[in-house]
Amino acid sequence: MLKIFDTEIISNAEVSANIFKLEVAAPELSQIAKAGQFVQVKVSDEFTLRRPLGIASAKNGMVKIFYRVIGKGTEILSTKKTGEHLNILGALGNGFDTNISGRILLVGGGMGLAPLLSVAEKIEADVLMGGKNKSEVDFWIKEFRAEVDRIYITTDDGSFGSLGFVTSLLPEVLEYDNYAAIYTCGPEIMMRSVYKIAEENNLPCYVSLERRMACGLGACLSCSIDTASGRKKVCKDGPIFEARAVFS
Amino acid sequence: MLKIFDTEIISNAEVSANIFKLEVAAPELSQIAKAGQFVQVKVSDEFTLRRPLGIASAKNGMVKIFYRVIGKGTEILSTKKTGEHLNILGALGNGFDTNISGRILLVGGGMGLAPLLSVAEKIEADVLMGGKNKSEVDFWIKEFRAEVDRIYITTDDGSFGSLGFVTSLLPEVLEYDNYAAIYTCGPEIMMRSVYKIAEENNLPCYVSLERRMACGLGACLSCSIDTASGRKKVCKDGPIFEARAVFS
Amino acid sequence: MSERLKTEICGIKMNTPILAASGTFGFGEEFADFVDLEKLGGVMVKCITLKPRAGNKGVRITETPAGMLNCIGLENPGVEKFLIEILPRIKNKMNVIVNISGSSVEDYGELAKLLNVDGVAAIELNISCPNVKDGGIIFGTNPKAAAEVTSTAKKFTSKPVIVKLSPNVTDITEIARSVESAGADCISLINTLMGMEININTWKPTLGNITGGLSGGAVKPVAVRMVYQVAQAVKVPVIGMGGICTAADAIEFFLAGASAVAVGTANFANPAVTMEIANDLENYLASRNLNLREIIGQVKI
Amino acid sequence: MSERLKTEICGIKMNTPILAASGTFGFGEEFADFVDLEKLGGVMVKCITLKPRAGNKGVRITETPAGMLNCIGLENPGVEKFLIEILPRIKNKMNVIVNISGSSVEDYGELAKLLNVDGVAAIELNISCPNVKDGGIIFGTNPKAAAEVTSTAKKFTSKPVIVKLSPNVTDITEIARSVESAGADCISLINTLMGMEININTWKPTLGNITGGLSGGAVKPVAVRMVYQVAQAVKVPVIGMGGICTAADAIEFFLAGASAVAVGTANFANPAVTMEIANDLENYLASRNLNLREIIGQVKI
Ligand SMILES: Cc1cc2nc3c(=O)[nH]c(=O)nc-3n(C[C@H](O)[C@H](O)[C@H](O)COP(=O)(O)OP(=O)(O)OC[C@H]3O[C@@H](n4cnc5c(N)ncnc54)[C@H](O)[C@@H]3O)c2cc1C
Ligand SMILES: Cc1cc2nc3c(=O)[nH]c(=O)nc-3n(C[C@H](O)[C@H](O)[C@H](O)COP(=O)(O)OP(=O)(O)OC[C@H]3O[C@@H](n4cnc5c(N)ncnc54)[C@H](O)[C@@H]3O)c2cc1C
Ligand SMILES: Cc1cc2nc3c(=O)[nH]c(=O)nc-3n(C[C@H](O)[C@H](O)[C@H](O)COP(=O)(O)O)c2cc1C
Ligand SMILES: Cc1cc2nc3c(=O)[nH]c(=O)nc-3n(C[C@H](O)[C@H](O)[C@H](O)COP(=O)(O)O)c2cc1C
Ligand code: FES
Ligand code: FES
Repeated sequence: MLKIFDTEIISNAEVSANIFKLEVAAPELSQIAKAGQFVQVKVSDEFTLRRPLGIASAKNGMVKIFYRVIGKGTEILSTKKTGEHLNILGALGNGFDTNISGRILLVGGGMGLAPLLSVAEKIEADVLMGGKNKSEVDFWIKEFRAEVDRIYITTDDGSFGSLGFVTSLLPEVLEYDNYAAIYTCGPEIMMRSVYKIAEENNLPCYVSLERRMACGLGACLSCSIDTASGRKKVCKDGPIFEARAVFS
Repeated sequence: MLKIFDTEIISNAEVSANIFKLEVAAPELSQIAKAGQFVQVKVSDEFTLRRPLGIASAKNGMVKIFYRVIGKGTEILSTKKTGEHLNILGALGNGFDTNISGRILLVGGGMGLAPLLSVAEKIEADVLMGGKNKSEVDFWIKEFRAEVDRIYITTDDGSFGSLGFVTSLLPEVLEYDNYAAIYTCGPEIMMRSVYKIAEENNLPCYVSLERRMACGLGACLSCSIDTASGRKKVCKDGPIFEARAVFS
Repeated sequence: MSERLKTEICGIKMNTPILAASGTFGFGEEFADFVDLEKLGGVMVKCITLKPRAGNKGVRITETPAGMLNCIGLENPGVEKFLIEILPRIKNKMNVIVNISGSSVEDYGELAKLLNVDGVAAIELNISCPNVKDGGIIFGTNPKAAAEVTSTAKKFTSKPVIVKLSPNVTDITEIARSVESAGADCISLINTLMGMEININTWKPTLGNITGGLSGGAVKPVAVRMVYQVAQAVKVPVIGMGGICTAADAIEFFLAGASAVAVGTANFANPAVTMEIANDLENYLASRNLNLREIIGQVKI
Repeated sequence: MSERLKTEICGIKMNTPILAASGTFGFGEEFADFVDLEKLGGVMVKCITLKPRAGNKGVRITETPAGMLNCIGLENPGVEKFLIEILPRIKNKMNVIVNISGSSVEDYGELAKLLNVDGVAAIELNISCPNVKDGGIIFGTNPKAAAEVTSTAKKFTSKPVIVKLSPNVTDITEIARSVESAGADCISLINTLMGMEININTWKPTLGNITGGLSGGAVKPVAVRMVYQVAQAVKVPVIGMGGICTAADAIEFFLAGASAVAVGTANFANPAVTMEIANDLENYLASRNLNLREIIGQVKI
């Protein structure tokens, strides 16, 4: 059952340059949301379209979202204050499989860490995270610390963790444990490389895709993609897909 | 010299049903504004056009405006809070003649009282005011009390002052004093009647007109009217006109 | 369901005169959590073609001032799958109006024939899709071709035939009159205005198809004008659309001469918007003690 | 004044490629408190006709989603008063581009002749005003008539002739090619899209003239598309306009193929907007170490 929720903003603060953490009180949504699902946020009446944002955490009646200010919509969102209300449509999409047995390795780059956090909240997992620099991973570390056992870190500039990309460190990380699967989200080029390494290691790999979206309900076909099993809608059939179905 | 002012809202409160009093800190504007001039308010980025509103008072670094919520623009304006900023273009239009010698009778109906208040602030005047009911004149009485000697009141429903329209009371009021002129603002039908009575009494009569405006600068011709001396722009050549030039 | 809003267009009984516009509402089911589908006058389902189509590559939508551009490009499962898998699932839940498109006059005839089945309330000829070369726009901008498509479709179906017009023309009344003479039972308009956006960082068009169709509030004044012009020019009923977001918008279209309206882009911001429009329209009429037909075409000139 | 923004169109030297669109900027003087008029590429002054005109009666503007409708209707003091009273006052302050309109081909010829005087930088043929029956729109929607008006005007003037196209046509490139062959030195577009609004309380059209011209951000995607199409179709320079509010908007038009742009409706929200656009455009170019001509028509398809 999809719904439009009128939520109250509990906090909306910058956690790194142009990256905001938004917390809203949304008791029902926080109960029904599955890891890896997303919402469509109505930023203001000024806009024709909602903005799709991943659910990074859903517990205790609260929903957390992390977003980067990249355009007009996210900019206006960033000016919203505690106590204001936010109209949210959700929870959308299929979500990650959280009934899998065994430990999962989460591999995320940048804002791609948001949906992975909601997985860590639900099941046993470690995380391998990549970011541009220390400041772009610091707040993620704080968020993941309570939810995972191990955190592996890379930064593009080497200012924290290993210098380089997650894909440089991934093969090594895979040696430390017998992971049941890899869940990944981030730039598509990163996810493709992660998928390749997963294949080499015979590991199931699931990816969270992003496409421009209008309806978020599977109706408008803004977000259609080709998959091994035909045309799919990222908003409804995804955003989580088996990497093999979409990258090969 | 016209300017765009970035003003701070000092207060913005409902003074009667759907009527708001807005005060902004605007030192320079408050100095240059002439009685009867108006401003173009940028209500929000959502709108293509500014909204024209009369200057009701300009002193001590403050500019006061009274507005009725009638559409989307004034509605959003009414949600603005103390401390927020408001982008204002002004001061526009010609304004009333305040160098006239003798006492002026101000005749205003409803929101038409706003520009007349700014006249009362500058020169010797009495006011004859009309409104729908007591609540729609009460706040005007408070505003005018310090600025005029006598206040005559009519209400459409007789809930305060005399029952009826300003034009019913006007002939009587004109007998009480030797007014040098009548300045009037309000519904056009009211102003026409006021003009007729002024003519009968051989009194100069000036009216403040309203037309839909885009530029407010005399450039777009949204607000052109016919006058005895040819086409005029209400925003630039007006909004104050000799009644004879526009009503006969 | 209120009596006040009930209406009938070309024999299709509608509980309200509020429809969902093709391409914005999927096959209706997608909105079931937000909309009482029976309360809609009908769902104009996503455009159906003879063969399945994958649509355009690349970015398919972008937001513009008070509107959006799309270049979905008629992605659809094809008429066969529609008839076998989809129609049986939805036909008892709503008035199904099937929007169809072809690359030749014959295509329209064949589609009309295949869709002349139980559960289809009407067919809507999309001769106005600006997003594919063979999407009918060549028919929609030429009165003769538009008439030919219309009469061919009429020949192969007993269903009401609605012809959907493109606003990208010099004289909309010329096309409207032409399809009316050719037998159109109803005219719907407007489809999208052709537009374009360029990304000033990449210097590439935002949309994969270079241009796309403009819809949403931005186009409303153009749509109202065209509905007004067409309603003056023809006798068949008109279904108006283009930028309708509120009951007030819908009422403009009724006054301009539309017998029913369709809501497209506004469904994206608020998936329940059609229900709100129906309720607010009912209140507008009730407070004036009017029936729907008493406002249709009543603009005072 | 920055070298980077300097340009020349049809021999008119411009300090920046940012012009003010006809009808939105009066005779320039009205904006003198906000704009350095010499920094504009030119001011396309309010449309001038042979005889003075009072324009349309009733309400002349209304705001629409991200835009506005106007039906000013070519109010102007007439060419004589323009030449005697206005031109001498403004001619040394800016590039004066005179927008003209007539009800016959001869009118355009006569106006062109009368305006072939010192102080006029160019004339712009308004064959696209949707707000008066004799406002040229009949010429603007017919390639032959458009060509005739153009060649007639050319015959009577030594000034560059800019032809301003109407977007209310099926194929904008057809008209563009036609006026180019007839000798147009430059093409400007778009004029307004014809639209309408109905007041749902009074049931009357909001505008005194029933319909009006849509402008502002709402029309930008249509304008960019048409500028792109026309720039592909002709060799003469194109002046792009329609919904430009920011330098980013202007850059879209340059990439689409415009050699200069004009700003209209946006002047109402911010009378200093042309200066801000010029400055932001300069920064955009400077940060990429580019000159204006290096972005014109450079959209990557
Ligand atoms: C399923 C999903 C989950 C997402 N989760 C997150 C998240 O958790 N955190 C986060 O920071 N971002 C997330 N994004 C991306 C986010 O939706 C865009 O950054 C945002 O919509 C940009 O809006 P804007 O108005 O600021 O940008 P503008 O560029 O001004 O937006 C213009 C239009 O483009 C669309 N758009 C632009 N970029 C994207 C994009 N990358 N993906 C989808 N639509 C786009 C917008 O929806 C809008 O309609 C997600 C996207 C999807 C599809
Ligand atoms: C010189 C001048 C001074 C004014 N002073 C005052 C004042 O002091 N107090 C006050 O309450 N009102 C005043 N008005 C009227 C005020 O401008 C309108 O009520 C207001 O613009 C309505 O905006 P809206 O968005 O709420 O209404 P909407 O109806 O949503 O506005 C739609 C459009 O119509 C225009 N419009 C609608 N009604 C009017 C109108 N009556 N006059 C001009 N434009 C209109 C608006 O500018 C807008 O573009 C004045 C108008 C003018 C021309
Ligand atoms: C994403 C999208 C897809 C569309 N697909 C179709 C289509 O398949 N067939 C069709 O006739 N119209 C299609 N349209 C046009 C709409 O049905 C409608 O005519 C137009 O969008 C104007 O209405 P609106 O402003 O309410 O959206 C589509 C519009 C959008 C926004
Ligand atoms: C109030 C108004 C008056 C206009 N008058 C004229 C005119 O006299 N002649 C003309 O060629 N175009 C006229 N236009 C059209 C503009 O010059 C311009 O082509 C159009 O508005 C699109 O640009 P914009 O969206 O930046 O306003 C007018 C536009 C407006 C809004
Ligand atoms: S966003 Fe509409 S189908 Fe996916
Ligand atoms: S509002 Fe533009 S001329 Fe008066």
